[in-house]
Order: sequence, then C-alpha cells, then structure tokens
Amino acid sequence: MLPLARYGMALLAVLLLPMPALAEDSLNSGDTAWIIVATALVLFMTLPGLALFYAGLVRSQAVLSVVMHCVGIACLMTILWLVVGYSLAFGDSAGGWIGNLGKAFFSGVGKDAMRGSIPEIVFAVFQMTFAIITPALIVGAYVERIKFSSVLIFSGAWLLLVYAPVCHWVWGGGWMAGLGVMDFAGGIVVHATAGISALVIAMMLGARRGYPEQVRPPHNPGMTATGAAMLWVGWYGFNGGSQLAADGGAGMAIAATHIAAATAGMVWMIIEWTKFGKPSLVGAVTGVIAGLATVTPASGFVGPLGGLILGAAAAIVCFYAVQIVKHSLKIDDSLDVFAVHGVGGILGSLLVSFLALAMFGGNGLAEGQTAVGQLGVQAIGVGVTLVWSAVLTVVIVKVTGALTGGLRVSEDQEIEGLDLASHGERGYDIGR
Amino acid sequence: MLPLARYGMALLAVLLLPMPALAEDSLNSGDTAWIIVATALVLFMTLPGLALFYAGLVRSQAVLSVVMHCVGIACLMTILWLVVGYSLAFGDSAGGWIGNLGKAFFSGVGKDAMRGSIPEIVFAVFQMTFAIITPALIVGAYVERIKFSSVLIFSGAWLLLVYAPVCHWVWGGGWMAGLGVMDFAGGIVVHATAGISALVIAMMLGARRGYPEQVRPPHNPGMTATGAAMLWVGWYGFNGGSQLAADGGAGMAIAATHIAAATAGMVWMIIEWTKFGKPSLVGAVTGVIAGLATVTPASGFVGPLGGLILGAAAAIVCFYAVQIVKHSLKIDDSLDVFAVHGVGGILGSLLVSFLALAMFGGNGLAEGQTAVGQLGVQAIGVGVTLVWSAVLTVVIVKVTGALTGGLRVSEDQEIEGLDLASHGERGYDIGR
Amino acid sequence: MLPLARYGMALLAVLLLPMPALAEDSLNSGDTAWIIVATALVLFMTLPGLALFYAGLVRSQAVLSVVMHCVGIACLMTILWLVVGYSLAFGDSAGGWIGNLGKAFFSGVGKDAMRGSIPEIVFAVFQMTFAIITPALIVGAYVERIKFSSVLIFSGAWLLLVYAPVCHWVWGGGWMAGLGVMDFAGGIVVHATAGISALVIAMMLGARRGYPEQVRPPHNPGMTATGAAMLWVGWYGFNGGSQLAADGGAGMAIAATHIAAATAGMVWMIIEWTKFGKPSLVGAVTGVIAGLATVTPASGFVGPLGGLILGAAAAIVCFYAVQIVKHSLKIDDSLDVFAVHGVGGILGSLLVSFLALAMFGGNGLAEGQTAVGQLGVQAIGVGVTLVWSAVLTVVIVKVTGALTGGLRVSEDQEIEGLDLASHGERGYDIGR
Amino acid sequence: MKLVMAVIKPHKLDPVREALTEIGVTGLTVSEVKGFGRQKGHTEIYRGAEYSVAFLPKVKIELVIPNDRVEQVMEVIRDAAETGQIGDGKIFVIDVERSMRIRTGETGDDAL
Amino acid sequence: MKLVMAVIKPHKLDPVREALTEIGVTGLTVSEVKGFGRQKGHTEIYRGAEYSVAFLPKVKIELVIPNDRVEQVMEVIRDAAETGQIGDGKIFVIDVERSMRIRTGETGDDAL
Amino acid sequence: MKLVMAVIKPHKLDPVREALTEIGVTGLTVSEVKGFGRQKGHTEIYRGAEYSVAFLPKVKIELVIPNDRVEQVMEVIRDAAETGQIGDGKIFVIDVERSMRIRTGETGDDAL
Ligand SMILES: Nc1ncnc2c1ncn2[C@@H]1O[C@H](COP(=O)(O)OP(=O)(O)O)[C@@H](O)[C@H]1O
Ligand SMILES: Nc1ncnc2c1ncn2[C@@H]1O[C@H](COP(=O)(O)OP(=O)(O)O)[C@@H](O)[C@H]1O
Ligand SMILES: Nc1ncnc2c1ncn2[C@@H]1O[C@H](COP(=O)(O)OP(=O)(O)O)[C@@H](O)[C@H]1O
Repeated sequence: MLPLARYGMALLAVLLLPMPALAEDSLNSGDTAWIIVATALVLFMTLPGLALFYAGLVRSQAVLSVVMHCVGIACLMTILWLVVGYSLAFGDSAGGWIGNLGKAFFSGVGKDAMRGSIPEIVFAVFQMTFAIITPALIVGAYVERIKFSSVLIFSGAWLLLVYAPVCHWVWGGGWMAGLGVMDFAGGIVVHATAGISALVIAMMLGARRGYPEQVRPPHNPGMTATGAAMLWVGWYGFNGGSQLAADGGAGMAIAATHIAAATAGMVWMIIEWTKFGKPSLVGAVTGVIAGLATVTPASGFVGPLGGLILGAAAAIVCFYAVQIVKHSLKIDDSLDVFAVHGVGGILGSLLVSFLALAMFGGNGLAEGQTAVGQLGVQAIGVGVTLVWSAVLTVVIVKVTGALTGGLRVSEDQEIEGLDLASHGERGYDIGR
Repeated sequence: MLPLARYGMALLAVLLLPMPALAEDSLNSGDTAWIIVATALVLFMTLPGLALFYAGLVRSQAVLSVVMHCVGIACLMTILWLVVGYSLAFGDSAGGWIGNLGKAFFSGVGKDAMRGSIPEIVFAVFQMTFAIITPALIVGAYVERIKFSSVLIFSGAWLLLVYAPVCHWVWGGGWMAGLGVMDFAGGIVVHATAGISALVIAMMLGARRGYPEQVRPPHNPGMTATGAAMLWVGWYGFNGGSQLAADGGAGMAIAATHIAAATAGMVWMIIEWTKFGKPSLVGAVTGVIAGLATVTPASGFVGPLGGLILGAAAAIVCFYAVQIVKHSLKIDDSLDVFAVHGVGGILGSLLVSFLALAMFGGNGLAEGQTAVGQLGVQAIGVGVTLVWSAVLTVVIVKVTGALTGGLRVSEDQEIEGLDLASHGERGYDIGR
Repeated sequence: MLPLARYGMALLAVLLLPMPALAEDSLNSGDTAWIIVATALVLFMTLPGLALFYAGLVRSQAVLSVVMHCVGIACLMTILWLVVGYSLAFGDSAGGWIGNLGKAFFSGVGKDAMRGSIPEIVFAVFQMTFAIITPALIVGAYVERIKFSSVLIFSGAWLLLVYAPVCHWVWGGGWMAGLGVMDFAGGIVVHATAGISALVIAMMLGARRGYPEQVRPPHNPGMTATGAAMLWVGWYGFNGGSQLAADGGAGMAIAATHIAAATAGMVWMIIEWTKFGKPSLVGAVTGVIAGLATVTPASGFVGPLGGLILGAAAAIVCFYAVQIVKHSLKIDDSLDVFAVHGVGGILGSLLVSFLALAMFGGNGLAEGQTAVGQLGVQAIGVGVTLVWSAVLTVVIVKVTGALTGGLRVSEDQEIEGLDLASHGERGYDIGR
Repeated sequence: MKLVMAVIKPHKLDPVREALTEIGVTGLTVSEVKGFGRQKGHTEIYRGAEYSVAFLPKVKIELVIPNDRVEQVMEVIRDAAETGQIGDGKIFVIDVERSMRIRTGETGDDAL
Repeated sequence: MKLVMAVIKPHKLDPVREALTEIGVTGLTVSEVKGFGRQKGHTEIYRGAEYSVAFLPKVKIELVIPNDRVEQVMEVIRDAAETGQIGDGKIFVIDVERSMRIRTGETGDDAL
Repeated sequence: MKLVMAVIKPHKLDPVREALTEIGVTGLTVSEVKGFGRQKGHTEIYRGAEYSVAFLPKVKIELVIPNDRVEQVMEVIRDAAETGQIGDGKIFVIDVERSMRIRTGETGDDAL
C-alpha cells in the first residue's frame, strides 16, 4: 500500500471512530488486550507517575499536597467523565462543536457495544485516563499555594469547558477532525490545552512567596526521576494505545515515542553540560518529558527518524522556553508546565506537518495535502485551542476564586506548607 | 443475547473452569496476552504496591520489616502454591470441599494444557499471584511487633488451611460454586478471608506498645499513596483478569473497578473534610482501596452505575468500620485490614445481589434467581467463610506461637524497631 | 507433539528469526499486544527498576548519580541502537560474526515489515530495551567514584563492541546459534557479558575511598527493595517476551521465572538467617535478583521444577560468590554485579543443559543432543563470551580513560559525593 | 539562669516532656543526635559486608531555667528518663549569662 | 568570647544569616531542632486516630563571638527573626573559655 | 568539668571518634549540623533557576570531660580533624557546673 493511501485510510479511520459501532465490527482480542493494558499504563502515568514527578520538585512541606491534588483530580474527573464528560467528547456531534448527552452515564456503552475492533467500554475507560491526566498536568502551575477546594472546582470545570470540547473537535468527529487537523495522541487536546491554562492560572494566582530568591530547590530529585521514568513507560500506552490496535502502527508509534524521549533527554543533558558545566538529573528527565510531550501529536504519523528529530527539537526549544518563562516573563509556572508540556505539544503539532512526509519515514499526509498546507491546518488547530483554553481558564479561575474565597491559602499556611495546613499531615517523620 | 442468558453462560463457564481442558479449547493469543499481563499486574500489587502502601503507614524504624514481610510471603507462598496449593484449590474436587493432589507440583500443567482459551500454566500463575497477595494483606494487622519466623509459619499454614479451601469452594468447583455464590474476583475468597483473619490475629497478638496514645503517625504518607496508586493500577489485572479473556466483560469489570475506586476516594475525602476539617492523603487513598476491595466480588457482574454505588457505599461503611474497630472494639488491627478489606469485601459480596440486576446496568442474576434469594446465597457464602477463617486462624496462631516461642518480639526489640531487631538494617541513612 | 520435536522446532524458529520476514508471516494481534507490553516491562526494569535497586544501595550523597547513570545510558543506548546497534546485532550476518549495516537507522523496518507473527518494529524496540538494561547493569560496579562522561563513553563503546556482537552470535543467527548454544533470554548475551565486564572495570577503576572499612551501608534498603520488586515484575516481560508470542511457551517461561525468583529469595533468607542470625531485606531481594538472572537463559526451555532447582542453586552459588569477590578477591565490584548477575547468568547457562531434559519437566534438547554434549556447547558459548567481554572491556576502559582524563573523579569530589560534584544536586532536602 | 542539657533515649522524650510540663517548665528545645558511650553500637551486615555503626540514636534536650529550679529539673528528668539500663544518658548544667525572648525583647528570667 | 545560641522559626534562618553577615559575622552553625514552648504543636488525624505532635520545627543557631559584640549580635538576630507572633524563639548567651581553629591552630578571638 | 564542642567535616567523624577512644574518652554526642563560615556554600541550578545553598554539611561533637583533660582532647581532635583546607572547623570550650549519669545518679566527674 502506498504511504499516502495508508494515511488516507488512517484519517478515514479517525473520522469514522466517533460514529456508533458499525455492524461489521467484531472483537479482536489482541487489540482489546493491548488497549486494556494501555489504559492501565495511562492511569499509571498519573498515579503514581505524574504525582511523583511533580512531588519531588516541591519543598518537603508540600510533597503530600501535590500527590493529593493528583489523587483528588483522578477521583473527580472519573466521576465527571462517567456522568457527562465522555458524552460531551464522544457523543453524537452537535454541529461539530460538542457531543450530545446520549452517552451520559455511559448509556449505550454495554459490554457488547463495539468501537472498531475493541469494546466501546474499553475505549471509554482508555479516554477516561486521558481526562484524568490532562487536568493533572496543570497541577505543576499552582503548587505550594493553592487551596485544595480550588483545585477540585477548577479542574472539574476545566474538564467540562476546555478539555471535553477540544477533545470533541479533534477526536470526537468535531470541526477540527473535519478540517484534517492531525493530533495522534494529544499534542493539541492534552498538552496545548493544559500548558496554556497552566500559564494563565500561574499568572492569575501569583508567584510563590519569596519567589524567585527564596524558593527551595527540589526536595527529592530521585522521586522526580522515578515519576519521570513511570511517565516514560506509561507513555507507551498513551501514544501506542492511541492506535487502538496491536499492530505495526502501534509499534511504530512506540518506537518514535521512545526515540524522541531518549534523544530529548540526551540533548537536554548536553545543553546543561555546556551552559552550566554539569548535567543534572532533574534536567535530563525534564528533557525526556519534553520529548514525550512533543512526539505525542506526531507519534502515529512519523517514523523513527521523525522521533529523533522531534526529540532534539523538543530539548532545544523547551529548554529555552523554560528560561524565557522564568527569567523574561517572570511567571511562576512553578514546575514549568507551559514551557515543557505546552510548548512541546505545540511544537510537535506543527512539526508533524513535515515529519509525517514519507521522505522523513512518515506515513505521508492526506491525499492532495502539502506540508505547508498541513502546517496551516495545524496552526489553526493550535491557535484556536490556545485562545479557547486561555479565555475559558480566565473565566473558570475567576468563578472558582469567587466560590472558594480566593484561590490562595493564607500566607501563614503557605509558610507552614500545604501538607500540614491543608491536609493535616507531614511528608516525612523519619527518626534515627 | 439476553442478560440473563449471558449470565447463565458465565456461571456455566465458571462451573466448567475447574474441569480438565476440554478437547475443543484452542489458544486465543489475545486472551493469553491479557492474562499474562494481568498476572504481572497482580504481582505488582503486592510487590511493590502493597509493601509500599503498608510500609509508609508504620514508624520509620519498622519500614523495612513490612517490606520484608511482603517479600517473604511472596517467596514462600509461591513455593507452597507450586507444591500443593494450586492442586488443593483447583485439582479435581473431593466432594466439593478440597481439590485432590493431582496437580501437585503443577503436574499435568504443561505448555499445551489449556483452560478455556488460555494455557493452564498461565491460569495457574495468575492464581499464584492471588495466593501471594491474600496472606500479604494480613500483614497490616501485626506490623511493628511480630517475629519474622511467625509471619512465615502463620502465612504458610494459612494459605493451605484457609485460602486454598475457600478458593476451592468458590472458584475451584466446590460447594459454594454449586450453590451459586457470586464472587467475581475475590470479595469472599480474598478480602473476607484475609480481613477476618487479620482481626483475629490482631486480637490474639495484642496491641503495639503504647497503643493508642504513643503510637507514631505514618512515617511516610507519600510512600503509602505511591503504593495505593500501584494497587489501583494493578487492580485492573486483578478484576479485569478474572474475566480470563480480553473482551467487553473484562472492559466492563475494569470500568466498574475504576469508577468504584474513584468514587470511594472522593467520598472518603468528603467525609474527612466534613468531620475533621481537612481531607488527608492517607484518608483519600484508604478510600480508594476500600472502593477497590468492595467492587472486587461484583466487578464482572455490574455496570458503571454499580461501580459508582459500590464506591460510595464502600467509603461510608468502611470509614465507620475503621472508627468502630479502633475506638469501640479497641483492637489494634494496626493498618485497618479488617475495616477496609474485610468489611469492603463483605459489603461488595452482599450488594452484588442487587447491583447485578439489569436495572442497575448489571448482567443479571442466574435464571430464576431473585435479588433477595441471591442475597441469601451470598450471606451463606460470606458467613461460612468468616467462621471458617476465624476458627482456623485461632488454631494456626496458637500453633505458630508454640513453634516460635510466642509470636511477639521482646519489648526491647519492639522499642528498637523491627528493622534493626529482626533484620539488622536501618530504613534511612541520609546524610546532609 | 513430542518434546524433542517441539524443541527442534523452537530451535528452527530461533535460527530462522534473523532472516527477513517470510512471505507467509501474518500479524497476530495477541502476540503483538504481548510483545509491546513486554517491551514496556523491560524498559520499566531499567527505569525506574534497576535505577532504584542500585540507588538504594549507595550512600545518600550519590543516590542521584546512580539514577543519572541509568537515565544517561537509556538515552544514549537508544540512539546508538537506532543508528547502528540493531543492524549490527540483527542485520544480515557477515559470516556469523556480526550483522551488516542494512538495518542502520531501522532502515527497512517499516510498519508493515514482519518478524514471525509480530511487526519487526516491535521486535526492534523490544530488543532496544535489552540493549539499554545490559550496559546499565554494569553501573553497579563503578558507583560513587566515576566521571559521568566516562560512563557514557564506556557504555556506548561497550554496546557496540561487546553487546552487539555477542547478541548477534547468539540471537542474530551468528555462530553460536549455529552451534546450538541455548540462551533463551540472555544468560550469556546479557548477564555474562555485563557481569564479567563489571568485574574488570571494578578492578581497573579501583575501590571506593575507604573501602572496605569506611564505606557506608546502603542508605535506603526500601528503595532497593522497591526497585527489586519492579525488576521482578518486569522480568515477566524479559523472559516471557523472549518467546515472541502469547502462548503456553511464554506462560511456562514466566512460571519458571517466577518460581526461580521466589525460591532464590527464600533460600538466600535462610542462608543469612543461619549464618548471620538475621535475614535481611537487602539479602532477600538480592536472592530474588540472583534467581531471576540465573533462570533467564533457561526460562523458555525448562518447567516449573527447573525453576525451583535453578532458584535454589542461584541463591547458594551467588551468595558465596559475593563473599569470594568481596573477601577473597577483595574487588570493589560495589553492588555485586559479577557475583549476582554474572555468576547467575553463567550458572543458568550451564544448568539448562540438564534442566531442559524432559525428566525435569523441560522441553528437551535438540534431536540427538545429550545433556553432557549440550553442556560442552554451553561452556564454549559462555567461555568465549567471557573472554571476549573481558578483553574488550579492558580496551574500552583504557581508551575511555585516555579520552576523559582518567575514569575517576578527584578525591575531593568523591568525598563530597557525586550528586553535588557531578550533577550539582542533592538527593534529599527534607525539612522538619 | 542555667542551661540544662540532657542526652536521653529517644523513646523517653515524651515521658520527660510530660514530666517537665507538670512541674511548670514552659519551654525546651530538642535535637536528634547520635550518641557514643558505654552502650555500644551495632553491626549491620549487607551481602556479607560488615558495617559497624558506632553511634546510637539519642535525643538531646536543652532547656534554660532559673537558678533555683536546677535541682528539681535534674531530678524530674532523671526519674522520667531512667530505665536502669546502660545508655540512659547524661544531664549537664551550664551557666547562662543572658537571655532574651525574641517576640517581646524581655530579658533574664522573664524571657524563659 | 561568648556563645550566642538562638532558637528561631525555620523560615527566618535566611534573613538572620544575611543580617549577621552584614555586620561582619563570619561563621555560625545551624541545627534543625524541635521546639516546645508557649506556641503549641498540632494534632494529626490519620484514619480517625489522633496523633498529637507536641513539637514544632525550629532552627537553632550557634555562634561564638568576641565579648564586645554580644549586644549588637543579639539586636540583629532579634530584628531579623521577629515576627511578633508567638513562637519566635529565644536568644541565650553563654561564656566560652577557649576556642581554636582546627585548620590553623589559632586560638582565642583569632579563631572565630 | 568542661564541655568541648567541635564543629568538623562530616567525613572526619570516624577518625575523631577513634582518636578520642584511644585516649580513653568514653562518651560523646554527635549532631548533624549545617555550617556557615569562610568556606562558602554552593549554587544548585534546576531548570535554569539558581538556588544558592549557603550552608555546608558539618558535624558537631559535644563531649564533657574533666578539667585536666581539656588540653589533650583539643589536641587530639585537631590532629584527627585537620585537613589543612578551609572549612575544617572549630573547637570551643565551655564550663560545665554539674553533671549526672541518669542510670546511676552519679554526679561530677564520675558521671562522665
Ligand atoms: N562525656 C560525655 N559527653 C557528652 N555526651 C556523653 C558523654 N558520655 C556519654 N554521653 C552521651 O550519653 C549517652 C549514654 O551514655 P552511655 O555511656 O552509653 O551510658 P550511661 O549513660 O548509661 O553510662 C551516649 O550515647 C552519649 O550520647
Ligand atoms: N526555656 C527554654 N529553654 C530552651 N528553649 C526554649 C525555652 N523556651 C522556649 N524555647 C524554645 O523557643 C521556642 C519558642 O518559644 P515559645 O514559648 O513557643 O514562644 P515565644 O518565644 O514567642 O515565647 C520553643 O519552641 C523552644 O524551642
Ligand atoms: N564563630 C563561629 N561560631 C560558631 N561556629 C562557627 C564559627 N565560625 C565557624 N563556625 C563553624 O565552623 C565551620 C568552619 O568554619 P570556616 O570559617 O568555613 O572554616 P575554617 O574553620 O577553616 O576557618 C563553619 O562551617 C561553621 O559551622
């Protein structure tokens, strides 16, 4: 089969996915086995992966609060996704803008309903894990100073108002899908939405007390690296699972993913080594995560070489993005959510236009589409998503602030640390 | 297919499972792939999942001993399961009470022996991981004060005298299976047996020194949450794997499991928030585990709504069960094994009678069975299991005590902490 | 089918594997699902598994450096494997000694290329994870005193000069495969190569400052046990995945693997209990890892009984090997890479000659081969590998030393600890 | 004023604090320390290598009190901290020339 | 020479150190300690069980200075460490008879 | 009696302890502390943000000894702890008025 034809079919498949199961769909147990496991892997990315990745980066008096944010989000998003989120994202489309409520409470998603070659319930839970990790990514923007009640309200509203619509546009048969926007596993849907929203909430919330001089360094880089390693492993499920089948396409997505992660890690190390004289562990794993975020939208469309290029680009661009947000914009997006995830996701969403070409070992673009033409499509997808996410985030933050009497804890509580102040617990009670 | 008919077939399948592989069984590689992975996931639940979950809850001078208990149990149960345990549970039934020794040393379980659509060796190892985690659950009852030799002897005897028979009754084609007791993944076989035995051994062993005033708070709640997250992920394999196939049934079991976990975590947070003013991380993840234990017996029989209800019920009932055991019964079941696992497992085993009904989105009961009728069957199953487990545990504890010169370490050793006293190691040697 | 015939076919399959995909190969989604997951499991073994296993054993001032070694190796080996390593190992054979460059940059390994029943890209990435963990095993030999630049250069050269050739000889259709050397998942390719090279580099590098009197004990045995548990779980993918199919063979490999791990852990505990009066957690999990290394070459050829025997042998032999290296040879192979991995891998590679016999429940040897005959074949395979690895390691160490101005950091840096000295970070910043 | 500095066994910290509170002591400062004395440390064996840990975990209490309370405080600490076994620890008394409460600037006995 | 020993709130360590550096203090030693005083500890609730934590995290600063600087050092510490809220801590002054710099063997005020 | 308080480099703890044991010292107490002095701390860079860590890890040794041993003990500590490089630390001597062994109630030099 020609690359173009193959890509055309893939696109076709994407467009068909949101439809109700077709009569001829029959269960493929291998595909089902893989997507069930991929679901477990993506849950594993948030809990404990992301939780540890973020928790190691804060000071020791807030380690538990970060984990708690992730647990709280996982619990609440699950319920919201069941009740209405899945339906908004993947229900029958209302004009390409949002799904209807036909699938609320997973109605119609019984054991026997199919979606392609896998049970729709498996697809719904796979997507649920995406709906968990995306708002959890934003946690990195507001650590050490936010009320737990604000976290829950903000995240819940954000899921329904930002994530679900954008997810519908791109993956749920909405207008971006119609336009031909390429986003294999969430450069736009996951990383761009979360990244820009993180930047906005960080600005609105204000910096941590004493920022930047008196902020403590990461209290446990080994914990951060452990979480990053789990994210790396789990990302096989995130990107490879987005193929919704256990085949060469999934294999290639994983190959590109892994190679991008490794390359970005290596390049970030080299940059630090050159600039600061020493490569740091926190830097290396930040590079890995940047590579993973960047390859995400492209993973199913590119080959190993594409992974290599995406990884290198990710490290270079995200490294400088971190510097710019911190030193030029002076925004306390505390754990660099925008600079790493947002910028990475956007970068990958744009670069895929070229790297999907057969000359880079990719699957090719849709028939008749050129790289530049695709770049325009991608730019529209990214641009609209950024604007939508930013505007809605402003609104949600305002409303949340009104509901919870301000998003921030008191200065005393911030000094004491969120662990004790908000949760009544201490992270470490280690006697000798 | 009608729900009832489907359930009938499922029941039939359950009844047929213990039989030798049927001639027409042929390998399904997708099902096999899933159960192999599910096996890995259940092992992951114990090591490092449960080990970390428990180890974070004790004081820092006993952190290693808890991990050691889990490692020791994993090693010894493996050997016992190979030698005789599997055969006792899944060998040909001697009158519905116990399996014969025909499968001792996995005899007859070669590469080509089948069990349904998967190799029997895969089934045997999958069940082995259940035989590891069940006695390991009891560890939470006796931390910080028991001899390691007592742990090994107690657990080994318990596997053969409590777990293997009950497993045979329910899953091995024994009398409970004949009666129509529903236990998809171990509400009775795993959680009820371990939970009540934990309560009994905690009573017989006596409380920790200084309990309750001078006991130390959890030394590392982040470790506990990490373990809980791993348990959550691994539970996909525990419940979803119990379907023994990669299909919509497995998908639905996982959906219900995940939703119950999240709901229970959320509800537990709300209860603590209301009662104590602050939701704690230890509380939230305890809720998650309670939800998981509760949905276990029901997971393959109920729908997403069933998961939601089970999760909410789990949090409420188990929360108060913890209070009652601690404050009213004043039993130092140190890490709340009975109140969380035991009560959860029992609760789920009873509620399944209703929630399996089609009106709650479940698969329906066996033909001709009513919810109340099923409740009676379940009550018998639970009741007999509790009595059997409790009585046998008393006997095993007595004998173990006689063999090891008392189950408890000396007071000096308890003060020093089991890490140094029993294993000659220290948990943390962190210089600045 | 007779055991012998089956084995003959397995051997045939091994010999055929390096060939380009045969025309009749068609995708099996179940097999593919399993190997994708196995790949994730093997990556998980290194990151975070091995990183934590090793990092817990060093002093707290070097915890991050050990993790960094593993991350750096994972990144660099990935790139090298893509560029040339895979092709050297699995490209068309140049006279049985090394693969040609036909597969450099994964050329020809598109989404549709097959290898048996799975896409070749999946096979290539699966093997990539082996190429990561093998040089990472050597980390244990040189902790707390080596330059990071030396780690990268040494590991990269070692991958291409030691690992890739030996991998080709055994699994890539090279001369050892022709000779009938049995190595299911890497007793020779992985553990013997890494083990002996670890011993050599430890000798050349010299002992840690203050060794043996003033070396600090493991700073965090719980971290080590967590890593060991992850290794145990991941090893299902390592050994079970080496079957390249989701079938009874994979199931049996996992059964043998699990049983060997558990038995070795148990026996190591008993030895320590007898000799030192207390069984330690570090000892128990060391036993588990020794069992896993030892069963690796045999896993797909033996039955459960074979696993039991291999586990017991592993614990006894490796336990004394540790003593000998430390106390008789006085080599500071700091984390016992040779004594545990090297000796274990060699032991298993020899014992498989007997334990693969049908009388021990194994698959039998190749037609016409006797156990003693096979032992000779195995001894040749092991012997040549040890010599090749040792000699090349000497050369690589010398060259690396020349390039990086000596492998060791300065004494001051060693005292300060590699975390700060080489990476500018501290492992723990825990306030009260 | 006098500084009473006591090195005691870690699990005696709570009893000592309670006993001191009962006699009206309103402040003290605690450090986790490692002690070396007649009571010997222990040996840890990891994979056959012996590590001798010379130091034992102890807790150091420091409290500054008016001169006339020294006798009583020493008594109370001793009673609460004694187990009769080796390693129970020591009490030392050192003269303090000045003191100040940071919050109020009070000095002398008023600062305690 | 005098030993000034101050117990302060942990987040005041950096300001205190900076203030002392400004007046020319060249050395001090810091310990993480737990304090018990008028400011009370807190209660932690895990699964319904209450754990009362009597002690609060504090930082202890020790610096040895020439006699004539005592007044000024006390002042500076107080200014930098004061929040006006309970739990701000104490400053104690103790006489030091001898001192020595290990590196050079210098003694007395020269050793500081 | 005198309290000898020495701040030294962490890796010198074992040599110092051994040297003191050799001259018959039977007890001492050790704390992990952070030091600020002529030897400067370091800067850590995480993702481009600089964190300056002003303090260095040091170990504080406290031992109470009879008056006549002060000279010797200072000597021995200095010999064992000296590297000749900046940051080697200090030794201070403070007068101790009373002492008591908790186990036996012995006081004075007998308590040491
Ligand atoms: N001379 C001393 N100076 C300072 N601390 C001491 C001294 N002697 C003992 N200690 C401290 O007191 C602790 C208990 O002393 P030890 O000699 O073991 O038992 P005992 O107090 O029962 O005689 C030691 O671990 C050490 O911390
Ligand atoms: N008499 C004392 N001796 C030693 N340390 C003391 C004494 N009194 C107070 N402290 C230390 O000072 C800290 C603050 O004292 P506290 O009474 O809480 O507040 P304040 O200093 O504002 O009166 C305590 O936590 C304790 O560490
Ligand atoms: N005046 C002082 N009071 C208390 N501790 C001091 C004083 N000066 C130095 N120290 C301690 O001694 C350590 C070493 O001092 P430093 O000035 O760095 O080097 P040196 O002792 O070689 O001159 C410091 O880190 C600090 O802990």
